[in-house]
Amino acid sequence: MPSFWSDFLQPPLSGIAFGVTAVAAIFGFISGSAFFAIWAERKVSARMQDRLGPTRVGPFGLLQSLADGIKLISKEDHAPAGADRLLFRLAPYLAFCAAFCGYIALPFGAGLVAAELSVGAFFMLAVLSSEVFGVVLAGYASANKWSLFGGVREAAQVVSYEVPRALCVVVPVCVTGTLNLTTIGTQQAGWFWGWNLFHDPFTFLAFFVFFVTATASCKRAPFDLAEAESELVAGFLTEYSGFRWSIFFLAEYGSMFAVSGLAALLFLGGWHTGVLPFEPTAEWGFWLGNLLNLAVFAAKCWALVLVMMWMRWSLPRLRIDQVMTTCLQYFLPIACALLVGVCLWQLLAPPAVTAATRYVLAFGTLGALLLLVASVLRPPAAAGPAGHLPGAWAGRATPLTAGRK
Amino acid sequence: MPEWFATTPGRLYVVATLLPLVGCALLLLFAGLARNLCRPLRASGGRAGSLYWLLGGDKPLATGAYLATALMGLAAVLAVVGLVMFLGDAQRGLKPDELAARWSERTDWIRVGNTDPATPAEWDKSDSARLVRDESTAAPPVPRGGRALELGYRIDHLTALMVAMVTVIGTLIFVFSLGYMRDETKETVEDHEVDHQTPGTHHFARRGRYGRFFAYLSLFAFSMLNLLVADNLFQVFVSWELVGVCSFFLIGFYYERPSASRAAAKAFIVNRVGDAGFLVGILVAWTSLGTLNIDELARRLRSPDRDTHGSLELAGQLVRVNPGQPDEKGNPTYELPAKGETGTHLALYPALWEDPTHFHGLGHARTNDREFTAPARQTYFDFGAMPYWLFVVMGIGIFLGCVGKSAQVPLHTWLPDAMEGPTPVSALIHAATMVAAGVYLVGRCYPLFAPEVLLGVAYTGAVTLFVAATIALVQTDIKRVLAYSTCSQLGYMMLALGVGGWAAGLLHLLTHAFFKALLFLGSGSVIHGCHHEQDLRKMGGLLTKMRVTGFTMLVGVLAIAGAPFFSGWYSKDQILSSALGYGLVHREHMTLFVLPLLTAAMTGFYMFRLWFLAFAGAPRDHHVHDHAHESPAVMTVPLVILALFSVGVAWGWPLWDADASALGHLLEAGQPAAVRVAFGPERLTAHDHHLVAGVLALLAAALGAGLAAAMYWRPKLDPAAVRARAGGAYTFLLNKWYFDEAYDAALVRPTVGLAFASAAADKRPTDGPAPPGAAEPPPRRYDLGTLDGLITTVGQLVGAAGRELRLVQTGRLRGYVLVLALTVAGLLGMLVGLSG
Amino acid sequence: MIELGLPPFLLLSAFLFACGVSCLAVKRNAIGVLMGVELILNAANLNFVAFARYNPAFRVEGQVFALLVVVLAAAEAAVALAIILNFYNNHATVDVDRADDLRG
Amino acid sequence: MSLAVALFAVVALATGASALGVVLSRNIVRAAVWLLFTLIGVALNYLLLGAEFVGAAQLIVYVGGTLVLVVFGVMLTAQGPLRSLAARPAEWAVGGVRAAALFGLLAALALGPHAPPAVTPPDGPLPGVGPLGLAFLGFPDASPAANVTGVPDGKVFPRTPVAYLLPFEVVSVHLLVVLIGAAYLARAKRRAKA
Repeated sequence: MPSFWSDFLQPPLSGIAFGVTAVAAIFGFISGSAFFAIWAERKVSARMQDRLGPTRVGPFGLLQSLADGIKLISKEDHAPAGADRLLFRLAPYLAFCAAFCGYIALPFGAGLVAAELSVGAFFMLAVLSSEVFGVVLAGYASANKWSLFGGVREAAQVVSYEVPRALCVVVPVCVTGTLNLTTIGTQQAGWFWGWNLFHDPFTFLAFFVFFVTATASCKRAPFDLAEAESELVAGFLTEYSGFRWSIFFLAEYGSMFAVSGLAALLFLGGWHTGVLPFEPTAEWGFWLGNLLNLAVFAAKCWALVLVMMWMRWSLPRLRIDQVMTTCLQYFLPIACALLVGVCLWQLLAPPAVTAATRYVLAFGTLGALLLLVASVLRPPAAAGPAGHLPGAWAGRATPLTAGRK
Repeated sequence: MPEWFATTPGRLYVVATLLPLVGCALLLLFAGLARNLCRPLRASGGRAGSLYWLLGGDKPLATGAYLATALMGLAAVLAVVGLVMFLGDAQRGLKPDELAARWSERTDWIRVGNTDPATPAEWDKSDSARLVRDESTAAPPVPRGGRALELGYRIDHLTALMVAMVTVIGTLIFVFSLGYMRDETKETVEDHEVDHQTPGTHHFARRGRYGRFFAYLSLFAFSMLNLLVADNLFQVFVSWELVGVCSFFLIGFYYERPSASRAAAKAFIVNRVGDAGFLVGILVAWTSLGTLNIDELARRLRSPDRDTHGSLELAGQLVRVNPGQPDEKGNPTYELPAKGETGTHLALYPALWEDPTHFHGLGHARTNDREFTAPARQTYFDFGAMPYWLFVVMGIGIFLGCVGKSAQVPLHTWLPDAMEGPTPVSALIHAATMVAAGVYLVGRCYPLFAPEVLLGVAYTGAVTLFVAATIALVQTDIKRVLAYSTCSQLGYMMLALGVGGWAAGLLHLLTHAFFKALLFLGSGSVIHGCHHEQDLRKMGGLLTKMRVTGFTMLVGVLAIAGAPFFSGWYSKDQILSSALGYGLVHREHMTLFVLPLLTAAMTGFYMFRLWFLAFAGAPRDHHVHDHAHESPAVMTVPLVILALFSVGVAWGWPLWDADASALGHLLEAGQPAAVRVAFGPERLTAHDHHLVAGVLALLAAALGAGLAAAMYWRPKLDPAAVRARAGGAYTFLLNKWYFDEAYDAALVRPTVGLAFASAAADKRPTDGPAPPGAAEPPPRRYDLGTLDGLITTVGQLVGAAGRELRLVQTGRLRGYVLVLALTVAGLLGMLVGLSG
Repeated sequence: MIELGLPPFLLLSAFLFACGVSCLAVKRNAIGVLMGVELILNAANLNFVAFARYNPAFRVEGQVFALLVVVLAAAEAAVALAIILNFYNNHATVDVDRADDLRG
Repeated sequence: MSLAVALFAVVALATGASALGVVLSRNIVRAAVWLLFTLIGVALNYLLLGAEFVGAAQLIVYVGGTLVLVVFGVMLTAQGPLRSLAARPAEWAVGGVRAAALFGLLAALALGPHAPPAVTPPDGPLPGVGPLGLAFLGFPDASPAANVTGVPDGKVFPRTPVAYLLPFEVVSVHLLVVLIGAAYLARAKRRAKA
């Protein structure tokens, strides 16, 4: 892409133009994703709770986010009386900046990256972890006990979860031998059993650990202790409303997509479909190939984000001590073990074993997925005789008074 | 692995050396450490508890002892294999460099100084040249700079034979101990000796110490082997001290007995006296010669062997010079002594130097194709000289160590007391290891001894052999007789070494090892059979009950007395002929022949006295005699094997020529050049008068043996009457020439007295009573004026300084930062100022 | 990358250093002092990296040093905060001027 | 003025200003925020210098770790009146003068005749994580840029390989010990109080 601009402009200006383009594209991606993700979240939660969710604004309520946005922007922007006004205003932008900067090193396709850093994965971890600052400052500046609690909890949680998350990133890095995200993505071109996920049992497990810890560092449920509304009103968000509140949300969704993208890159073959045994840009040219790449990559991000939503509406929130225990007593040793394991695997495993493991893992996962899809698609009537279970799963409405005679 | 050994078979010896250490470590680890760690499991019962029982439970571990014995046996096998291979190599006529490449290695421990190999090493200018061999190719040595403490081994004839001897005898002693120490496998052992010695103790009992015994024994064997294979004095010293500490452990094995612990401490302390001298010798060598490697020390002190082509009469000699005035540059200059003079300094030579232009010997030298003129001056200029008195001090120091270890007069007093240890330990100490170490070291460091020192060695040996033999005449404890005989025989060896009979002395070391081990193990068997009765006066007539022990001991007695065709005959004959040769050349030292001749008679007497008292005649104590029984096979088989060795180990052809001993020839092949050069005339005379010495010795021994027979076997002479006639002399000998009493009076009493006097001075009454209300009386004026006052003043000064200085510590962080910043600013300002 | 030369970075580092020292001097809050220390360490680190950039002999060494300093700074901060918390628990303040129990 | 110089100017100005903010702000939390900006600015400087790995490490360790710790400390110890422990004006004066003097000296050193020799750096970024890791293991920097000995006075620096593994391990163990010690220190007193 820089070369694209240099066709038109002289060196300093082309660089500036590239920067502007990249910023615009990333911003567009974040806000667009957040726009639809908010809608999707409401829809998903509604369906899981046997509701319909937004339906009124636009087809399927698709424009609901737009309406929310307009409402939020038009709200009065106010800060509490005892607040540290400067920090109170600064906090949401800090959080958003961190989420935003994570995208700088995130390639959406082969060469489709704002800045190709040799330490891309490391950089993303570093930048995303500084999102916590916005939250802590928000909690502090709100001059509100609940906010402060939320902020401090968030800080403790994120600082702790950063460690297993980083260790899980190192696991595929051990396999690929580079921190350059573009290289990592390109390495996984080809069939899906070449993805890092299926490289060996350790990367396979590392993916799940990474995903959970990443969810936790995005303060998503069931790890959303920072805004636990049943305990802390709304945590660090208590005093926020209107535009600044929406910025926080933008940051949250931004980081969700960022970690999903990172997971997709590190484990799930990046922008590769897994069924085309070549690099699309090499075969179809930069633009067409990258269009496909972008679509595939976005789809993978979306899939992971949807799983996050699924988790959020399925699982109850943990207590803060449980959150910390999960991290420090379980994830941290597991991640260490995975790291050691993958090193030993790289050093010691004979080629036949690695190949066999790879195929077994890949096709096993594929089979499991197919089974899952099949079981979802099976007509619900087959699940059991109707009328025995209350609610939607029974297939038809049962009057709650039926048992009362 | 085979290549690893094939290129350098000397590594066999490393393995053989380490095997006993492995045995010791295994014993410590499993019998001690692992079991102690598992001990808490014992109470728990169940599966975990069985781990403890698996390791042997509460019983002393016997398996480890078998393991240690097996490892020792393996070491013996390796040593014999190594010996055969080495002799094969030596027979093939390899050049010294090739032989060294295959049979010695070195590696750095610490290296200091300029270690750049590119710089040629001129060691007297703070660097030392040294040899490193390339590991893989066995290439010729490359000099390296710097001074180094090294680890290394070096196998020559002497070492190979000694290692084989030590491991073989060691193995036999291990096997013997398996039977002798059987009591120690019990969970509780009652030690009646403790009850005897400590009033108020009844039925003292302790855990058996089987494993501990074998751990010590293995460590002992390792130390001794390491001492033998070491190629430098540092390693020798380390093993030396290890041997010392092992002897301490083993002599004090029954440490609950006060006598045993006292004997152990005595052995240790007396040896320290000698070791202090040894350390002085080592330090002198290190500071003035720049290396501790024995070969290199020899090369630096003596003109190199290689030069024999140029000037035969100078090779291997000490070359003494007179340092002259400094030249115009301030360097010391040297001049050769005039003909017939000796000079005051010893010229030092470069370590092995392949460049022939660097060194060409002294004065004029002629080879086949060229003539060299007086380059020796240059040699001194380059490599310096060492004051001759320092060289003598070094020799005396090293020999002092040997005096202590080999129990020579006046440091011999520990050896008889060392009999407090279990008998196999006595055998080990007396035959194979500890006392052999001293003689071995004298043989090994032979080129480091000045002629004056060698004369001292000879006289020390002569005095020792005589004194010890006289004491042995009257002892009644079976082990003490043997102990003094050991002393005496060691004196023979020292004497031989001192008078230039290098091969003779070391041959006697080897043969003596076998028959003395035999005698000690035999006495152990006797003691074992007689329920720990050691008094000869209570024995008698044991031959009927203990036939194997009796006859094998007879072989030992014959061998030590010097009966023809027994091994002892060959070596003693050679020693006496060496002494005679020396005495004939230097008439003023004829004593050196007379004393051993007298002692040969005494040897015959006291050894046969021992045997007759124990085995012949009628039983004197029926209580003992009734209990006596032959020992089990595990004890008698080693006796038989040792007896075979004692007879035939020194045989050669023709059998009746004592000079023809095969073992002796092997040793002579490994003889240092210094012997040949320094004792040329003496050796020749000895050879000529060989027969005279042999006949005289034989007659003397026969006389002694006959006297013993007359007194104790066929009683023609009443021992009591003889005793009464001797009177004062008998008491004198019974009290061992009052050596212990003399030491007591000269050293122990004054020290203790001084201590008491000091204590008394310190505990003088106070100046006055405590003032009312105060807990303590006021300090004495005397104290305040002397040491107490000085110390108090120092303390008060420091306190006062602290009181003043503590004001600086304000606790104000910013104050500190201020000072810090000012300092930094000052430093930066200096930089700016300097640069600007 | 950019061809600025060494002096601008050295100047920036000197400025950070001066700020750090003045922070040490004027802050009474122990945590403020800690921040001053962090500033000083960063100034040093900036120098290291700048030298790594502008002197080929230190391309690796400068970065290695910087990394070690970063890690040690983290350790130092952890310990310092623990001490500060302890101090706070005992004295109910973080005023360094009150931390003079050991004054002479 | 090239883009790079402009970038440096912006970043350096922001860094310097934030550092000044750390010194001048009375509120300790604000000081922490300024420190955050300073640290990020320094990290950006590293990126500008081509040391990407060090920059990222600075971000993750300082910004993600140390600073959060600092803020933690602030929150755990801050109380209303103590939030701004003001120094006396005299102290401000002394500190300011001292800092100015130090800055002057350092600047004089950096720019003066004793300044380090100016060397034209080779192109391309500094050795990244791979060469750094190899350097830790004692392999020298193998890139062609490392062979440039462009010191003007002709002095060639010895390129002996030095392994940094030991320091690295020492630092790792140090860090571990320190963290355990810090945890112990921080919790021991609470127990004693309770």
